[in-house]
Amino acid sequence: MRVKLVYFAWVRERVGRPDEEVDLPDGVATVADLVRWLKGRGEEYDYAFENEAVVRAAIDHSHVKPDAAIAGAREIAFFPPMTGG
Amino acid sequence: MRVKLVYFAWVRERVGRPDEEVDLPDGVATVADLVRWLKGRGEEYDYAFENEAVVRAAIDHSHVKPDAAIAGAREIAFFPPMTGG
Amino acid sequence: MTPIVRIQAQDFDVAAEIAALGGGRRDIGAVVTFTGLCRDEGGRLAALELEHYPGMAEAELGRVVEEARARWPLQGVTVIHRYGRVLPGQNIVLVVAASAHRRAAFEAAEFLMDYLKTRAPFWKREHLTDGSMGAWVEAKEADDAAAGRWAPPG
Amino acid sequence: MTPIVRIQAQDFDVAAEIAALGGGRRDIGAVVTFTGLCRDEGGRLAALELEHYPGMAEAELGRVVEEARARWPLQGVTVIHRYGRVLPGQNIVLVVAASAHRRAAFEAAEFLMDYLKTRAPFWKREHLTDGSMGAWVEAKEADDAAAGRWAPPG
Repeated sequence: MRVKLVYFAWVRERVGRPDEEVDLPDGVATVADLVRWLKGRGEEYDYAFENEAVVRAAIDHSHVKPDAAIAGAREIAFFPPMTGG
Repeated sequence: MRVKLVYFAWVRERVGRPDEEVDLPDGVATVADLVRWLKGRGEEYDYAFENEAVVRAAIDHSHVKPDAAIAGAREIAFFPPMTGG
Repeated sequence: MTPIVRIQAQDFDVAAEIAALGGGRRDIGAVVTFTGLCRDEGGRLAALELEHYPGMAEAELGRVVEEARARWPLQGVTVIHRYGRVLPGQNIVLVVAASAHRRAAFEAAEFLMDYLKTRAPFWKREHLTDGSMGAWVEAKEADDAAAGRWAPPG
Repeated sequence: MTPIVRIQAQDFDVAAEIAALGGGRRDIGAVVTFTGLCRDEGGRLAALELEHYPGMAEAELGRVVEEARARWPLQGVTVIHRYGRVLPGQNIVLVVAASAHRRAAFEAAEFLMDYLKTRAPFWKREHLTDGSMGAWVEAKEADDAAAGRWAPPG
């Protein structure tokens, strides 16, 4: 499955890029699976997700929990807790 | 004791004047006494104060309860519940 | 900080009042405004006539403002209440509360409106679109209840 | 009623937004505005840099607005959030809620701010007056608690 990943704020800084396209292996079914898979790709991802519980995720512009299925997703975002307003 | 009385909204309309100066006899010590005394003066006052519990009072620009002493008052106001805002 | 309390016949400009209250300060984080307007009540109402008690209106609004300042850390507060004839769609009352944080600004503005409704000596009378003089607006029990939910300062 | 949701770099004009939302209506009784401003944090802060997630920011603010409309009888609602560099004393966010009665307008405005704080994809970074790049602002637990006090719609 091919999907676009986007990163914001310090997650973006730690990963070292604002976005990327990735090809996911079959076992990667949920957001939590995706995070685990990314952490295996290099230390920048390990650093970005060092405290997994803190990083939030969205699929196609909607907030999701770690157990959310990613099948059919076009764009998956990772970012810190929001501080707008 | 000489004091100025002022009336507002439908209390003013029922009494038939916006204000007046009155000389109070010695027994009139509280706002409730004053209302009783006024009701003895004529039917316009009887009409204005027909439901005493509804009419509010202020002494020298501060809200007061019926048992408030009126000694030293310069201006006593009577008016309906407020509807500003 | 000098609170602004005004009783006036003319309309007010919300943006100008926010600007006057901010006045170049850089420590304000939150400004809440409340504007109360005259409704046409489904076309029944031609205007509201607002009677007030000059002198006491200023004094009472001043006391309500001081009570708000004692309860919340406000950096600015403005209360403006109009009197006289007000047409549907026009402004009646403005409350502005500024603070470092939003909760204080929201609470203070709501407190000011709740207290003002039940304590400021203003009375509304309706003028109807059929040309007749309507009734004096009756006070709402809901307004007393709203004012009552603010416990005395601790 | 068409809600207004805008994400923009430029500043906004509170008075113009109130006027746009009112738009000659005569049935609005209460308008509450909330303006969030950049504080200088005692002189420490030179600016805030606001990063956002284009597309999702609009979508999420739209969802928050729809939730407010489902909960309160609103006659108008506007949410404007800036991005980019904002200086102390300048505006960051505007919420406007209009209703026939004040309680609904106050509650909706406060709800919109509480929800927006924890759900709208914006992130603040500090630029300091000593010329250095400051830290990303940390989310506050108090904001989660504030959003949590609004029970799910009944």
